[in-house]
Amino acid sequence: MMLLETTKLTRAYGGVVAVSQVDFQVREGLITGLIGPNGAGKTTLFNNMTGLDTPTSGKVYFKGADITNRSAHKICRMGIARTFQNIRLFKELSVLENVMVGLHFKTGKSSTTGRVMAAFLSYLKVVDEYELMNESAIKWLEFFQLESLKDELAKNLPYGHQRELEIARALATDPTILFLDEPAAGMNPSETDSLMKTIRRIRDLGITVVLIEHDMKLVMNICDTITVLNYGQNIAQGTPAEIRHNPKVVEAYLGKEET
Amino acid sequence: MFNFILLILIYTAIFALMAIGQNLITGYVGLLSLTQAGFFAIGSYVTAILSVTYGWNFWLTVPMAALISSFFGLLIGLPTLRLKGDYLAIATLGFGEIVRNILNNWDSLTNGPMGIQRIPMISLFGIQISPYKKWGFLVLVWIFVLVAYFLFDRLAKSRLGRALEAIREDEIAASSMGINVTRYKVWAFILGAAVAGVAGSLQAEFILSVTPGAFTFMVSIMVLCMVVLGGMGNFKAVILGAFIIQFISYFPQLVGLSNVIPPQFKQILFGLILVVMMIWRPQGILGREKRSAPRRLFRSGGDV
Amino acid sequence: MSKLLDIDSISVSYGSIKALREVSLHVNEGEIVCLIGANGAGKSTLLKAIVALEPITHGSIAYQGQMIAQIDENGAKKKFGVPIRRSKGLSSNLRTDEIAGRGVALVPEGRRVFADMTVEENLDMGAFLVRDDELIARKKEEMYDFFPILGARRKQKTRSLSGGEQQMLAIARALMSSPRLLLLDEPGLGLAPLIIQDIFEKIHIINREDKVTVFLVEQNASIALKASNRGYVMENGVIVLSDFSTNLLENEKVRAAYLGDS
Amino acid sequence: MKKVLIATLLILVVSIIPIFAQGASESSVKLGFIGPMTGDYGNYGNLISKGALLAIEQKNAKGGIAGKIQIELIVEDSEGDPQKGLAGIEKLASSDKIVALIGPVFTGVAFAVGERVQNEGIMMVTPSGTHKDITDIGNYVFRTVASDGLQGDVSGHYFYEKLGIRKLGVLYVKNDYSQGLYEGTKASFESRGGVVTIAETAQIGDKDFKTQLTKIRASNPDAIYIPNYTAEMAQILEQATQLGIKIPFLSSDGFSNPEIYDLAGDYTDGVIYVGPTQVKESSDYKKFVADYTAKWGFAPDSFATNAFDAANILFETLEKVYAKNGKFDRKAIRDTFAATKDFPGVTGTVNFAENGDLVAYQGVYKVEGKTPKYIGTYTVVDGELIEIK
Amino acid sequence: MGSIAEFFQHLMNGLTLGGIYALIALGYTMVYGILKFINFAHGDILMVGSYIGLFTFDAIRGQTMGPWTVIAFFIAMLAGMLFSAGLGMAIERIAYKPLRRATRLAPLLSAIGVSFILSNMAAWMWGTKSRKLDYPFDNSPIYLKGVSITPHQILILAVVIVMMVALKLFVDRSRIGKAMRATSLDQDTAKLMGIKADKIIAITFAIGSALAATAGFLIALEIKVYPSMGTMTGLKAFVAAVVGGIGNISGAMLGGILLGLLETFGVALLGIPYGLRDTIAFVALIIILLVKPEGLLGKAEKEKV
Repeated sequence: MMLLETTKLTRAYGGVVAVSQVDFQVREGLITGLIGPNGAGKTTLFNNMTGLDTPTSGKVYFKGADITNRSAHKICRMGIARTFQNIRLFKELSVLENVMVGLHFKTGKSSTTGRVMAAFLSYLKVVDEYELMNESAIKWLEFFQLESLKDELAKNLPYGHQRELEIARALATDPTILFLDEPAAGMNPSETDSLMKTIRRIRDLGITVVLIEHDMKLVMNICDTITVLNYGQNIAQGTPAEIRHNPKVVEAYLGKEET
Repeated sequence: MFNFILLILIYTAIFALMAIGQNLITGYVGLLSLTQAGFFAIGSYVTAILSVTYGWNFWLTVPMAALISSFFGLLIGLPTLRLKGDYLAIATLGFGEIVRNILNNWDSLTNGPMGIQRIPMISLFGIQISPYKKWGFLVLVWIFVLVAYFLFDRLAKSRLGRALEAIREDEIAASSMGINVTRYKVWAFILGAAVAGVAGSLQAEFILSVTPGAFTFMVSIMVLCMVVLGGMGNFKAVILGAFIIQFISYFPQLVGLSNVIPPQFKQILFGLILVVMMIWRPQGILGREKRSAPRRLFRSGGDV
Repeated sequence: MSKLLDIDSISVSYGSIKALREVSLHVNEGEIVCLIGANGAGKSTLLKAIVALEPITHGSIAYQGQMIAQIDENGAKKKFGVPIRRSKGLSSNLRTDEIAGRGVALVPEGRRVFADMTVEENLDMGAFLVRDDELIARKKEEMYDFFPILGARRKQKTRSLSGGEQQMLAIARALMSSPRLLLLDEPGLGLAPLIIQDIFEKIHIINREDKVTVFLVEQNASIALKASNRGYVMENGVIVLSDFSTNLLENEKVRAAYLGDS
Repeated sequence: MKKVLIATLLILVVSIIPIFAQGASESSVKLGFIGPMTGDYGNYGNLISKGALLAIEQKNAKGGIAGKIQIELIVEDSEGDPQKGLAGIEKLASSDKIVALIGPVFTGVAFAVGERVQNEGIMMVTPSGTHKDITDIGNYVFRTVASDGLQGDVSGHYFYEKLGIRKLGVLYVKNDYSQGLYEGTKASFESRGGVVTIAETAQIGDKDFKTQLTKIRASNPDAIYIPNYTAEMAQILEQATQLGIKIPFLSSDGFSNPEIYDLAGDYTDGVIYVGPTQVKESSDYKKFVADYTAKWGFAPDSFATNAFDAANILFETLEKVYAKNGKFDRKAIRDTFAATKDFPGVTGTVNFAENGDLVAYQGVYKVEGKTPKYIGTYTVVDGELIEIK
Repeated sequence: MGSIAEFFQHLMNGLTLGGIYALIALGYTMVYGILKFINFAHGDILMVGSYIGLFTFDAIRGQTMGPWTVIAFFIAMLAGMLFSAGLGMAIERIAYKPLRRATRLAPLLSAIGVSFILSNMAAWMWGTKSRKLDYPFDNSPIYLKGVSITPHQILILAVVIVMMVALKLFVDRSRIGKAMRATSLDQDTAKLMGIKADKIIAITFAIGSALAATAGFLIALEIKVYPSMGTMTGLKAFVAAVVGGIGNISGAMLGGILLGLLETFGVALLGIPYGLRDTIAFVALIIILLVKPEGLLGKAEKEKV
């Protein structure tokens, strides 16, 4: 059984079909790449799997359960975390706090009401909670060697670190599966290299990684399996080697070779 | 003279309570709500009606005022939270006006435009805390403010407060972190409403009468100004904001020039402050509070 | 051939992020020059900087031999020792509309046609600076001839147009002002290959017959390089390669940049 | 940031200093006034305060109290809000140390302020707070305006008995003044056997009454009673004419403000209203109107006239108290004021009832063109309408 | 009096009221369309325009009523419009332009500040007294089968229709009008066309403010002129603009007329107490925002992730 899969997932905005009848599979423990030219529907597919968008038709299954119309926070709580193409950090919060937000629903009482009451009534608990969260948040920051920046506001971080922080925040939700939307965008080659290592380390933690990426070097190097989208359709699937020599993929990227 | 300053300080406290609620809604969650006047009115009338018509003790009416206001907070919160920015502002402003209209027209309950007079004074352990003895009342209202400040500040420093800030910064990212955005927003509304309701109770007890005319949307705007002027997302700052705005309101009287300065002066000054602040210091006088780790209340040698 | 556009080591930052780092390039009169690179490399930012939609933090841009944007060594201008927050750079820098007035037309990424306006109104907007009604009418007819599909839909709201049609409209709209320099940002984005080919053919005609200099940004390297005389390759806000397009097409590095071959 | 804080504090400190600089000197005595000076009803406060101011200027011109003590009026803006009104009285009492208060103008504020003056032991006299319960607050609360209890009584009886109206339509504004008059009039009108066919309401500040008027017309009353403020009444009359309503209009003391003739033009013709009595063609009254108009550039309304009388009664009180005690004792002022007997005011002879109410009669007027013609003076005793000759 | 006549009387009253709301809503909607914020001071610009119109009219009308009075009336209206247009531009330049890139809260609060300043300056300079603007014509009603229609009602409806048609033509056909639409749709792209966006925004403010002054001057005939005349009317007009679909000229018209009819018929036929009339507007607002937040004629926008 696949950890996560979509069946005939379609998302249309008015007349424009962004994702069309896509079957997409994520196998547990692997790094899955999702590539395709700009506008191919990759991010739309991500959004439909993480509850930020609802498909026009088709289904999304996670560990065999249908999660098609679930709201984003519920999907997150089931163990699906994600980052965003155009970094969505909580800019006015500190680095540490960003990660703590990721730890939010893992700590203390599970219902919102309970949490409000707890905060109101039990002052000691607030501190206990804070210390508990602080500890695990620092652990995640150390994972990215960001702990020295923990009190900086997120908006003041250099770009590369912002990307990393976003991943750290997602990891703090303790996911089974992590979606990364263009994690290397805007990074220089050395940053990309370290990102590659980081992604491998994340996999080694037992977390399944799915990533959208344009940087082919990164994709080809670390992905175990790659799915290619073009015009909202799944045009190819396979190992990096297979994908690299798939004529449909070459055409999609470089344009049709005229003969 | 001191009596007059005491009176301003009492008003400051009543508005500071509302500003604390507004700060949670606007400063933390980033919702532009203009409905504090409505909750303020509800709180006032709950205390007035319960104590005059049904002979309740003030101390019983306060939790009722908080409860009923928060119920309306929930009621207005649920549908309007889908709205963004200016739309939310207008819808909530509309809600405040609806409350006032209903109070003015529901004669059998609220005595319509006549309002309710002769509200019994507060008594605590047999001691009467009357609005005529300003020191006593002042201490009472500021105790309320301190308690509210303490509770809300604590709340804001808990991870709930962090979640609220996350919602303000980026709703989509927050929901992707497992935060139930809608429910938290509603909670912010409920808490903001509750504290405004308590402010209403105190107002009723200080004025000893309630009339619908005192709860126009100007009250909401004043409260919002206090939050903006002091600094959003900073509970100390909004209390300072309440203080400054109240002092501006009574500036001509304070300087003893109410016969010389045209009565419109304070309103014009008020408008000018808004415009100038927005252009030069939109973050308010104190700005957003730098968040720090919550401190333990009782630790050997530690202070509170 | 004279340099129509001369960009000298410009930088652009978004907050703490450096989108462009001291980029220099030039476009000669009459050329088609392309800038290729991966998504997020900074290509669109460069085009926006040329038309002053993004303020530059370093360097200068000259058009027709005249400075249209320039930053001195001190960077931001100060007043009474306090940086002015309104605009960085010197006040002599031209505004977007002034640059448009000098004959630079940008076809923005994602078309950005005025969705609530009809095709004809969009073209009218393109000719906003043209005061001669007859000329506008003539230009419009030319555009309808050139892009017959637009002629057929001239009274339709543009939101009902397909992506390819919108792209054509965006190009036609830019051409209405009879520009000397046409900047195109990802004209092939999200379009079917046949339509992309059609659009690039049109670009060619515009260049050849109307003597419009073209500078285009494209991530579809193959088609962009085939359509252009010269090309630049950008990576992470830096120009890493520049050569004649025919040479770049053969360059292994280009293939590597796109498909991760190494 | 610190600078901003310091600057703010400095401003506050500087602003407070003059308060302490104010010393109470024996060469002057201060009276307070509270009324709406800004906002929708700013005009009322303006008009009424000018009545008191005129009295003070005239008195000061004659040397003031005992020929040497000048009188000062401190005007505080209530914005029509009890909270602001309370701040006003607090400041007047503690900082200005006023000896008596004229006002507040509106009933809502009068209730809040009344409780406070009663407690502080400062007498207040409202020239315009008509709600019948105001004077019940305590023995320090007086008024120089008829309570709407009386006005409503006279109105209801007069409409039924003298005008022969059996079916009455009403359009009143949802505020304390207007609703109070409506309720009083309705009670007495119905006690005689009349029927209120329809009672439509409006909001303060409304400008469009066509909907209500159309409904009232449909209920087919003999007359329409509009106990309102001038601005609203002007609207109502004008719009009624536009709707072609020919039913006679009846009104209240709000109609005594001559502003109505500016605002409503010819539409006032034929309106009958119950308002304050005026000593017919009294020379004092004419002089007052002339002085007031010459001084301020606009004519006084009946409330301004009441304020003028209130001020003058206060002067007489102050003279007596000063002559007796050599100082202005608040309690003595209250007692002396209450004992006022047959004061010759411009509104007629003034006496106060036990509870502080004005012992008053109601005048009935009929407007011809733009001029109110006095018809008679009435009062109600034991449910019977009595004409005072 | 038959109930049919009563119905038509209410209809006529509602239409007039709605026409006024529509006229004010037009200005709101134009400003919102281009800058995406509520110009809270719109109602106060209306008030200032009415005062200027009133002063002009009183100064030039002469003693006797005649054809000149009508001409003087329109000259005064024009004076009010011009003054308001200038005022609107000045306000935009001083209080809103520096806030273009600020948070959404900033311009809204700045606008509230401006509203305070304007209404209180007016009260200070011109007094709190209501002033009457005399009809430049005989306003005796015309009766049509028991329904009375006044020349003023006809004037209002005529001006509203003329203004709306003129505005629609201007925005749809003229060069500047199209530039306004382009700027409101996409400011950056508009600049690429050589449009001076700042200038267009200033012009939009000028036109919106002039429309407000027109509305103010027309209603001044009926409701008098006083410093706070714009506040509630302005708010309700905003509600009308939102109901119709903000940023949309036809929407503002539709919303205004609908609100006018709703208020009139809500009270007259549905038996809602008149005191709750304002409630009708705000309830309508909340309902429309929940059911169709983009308004009746507006188009939905979706946030991009």
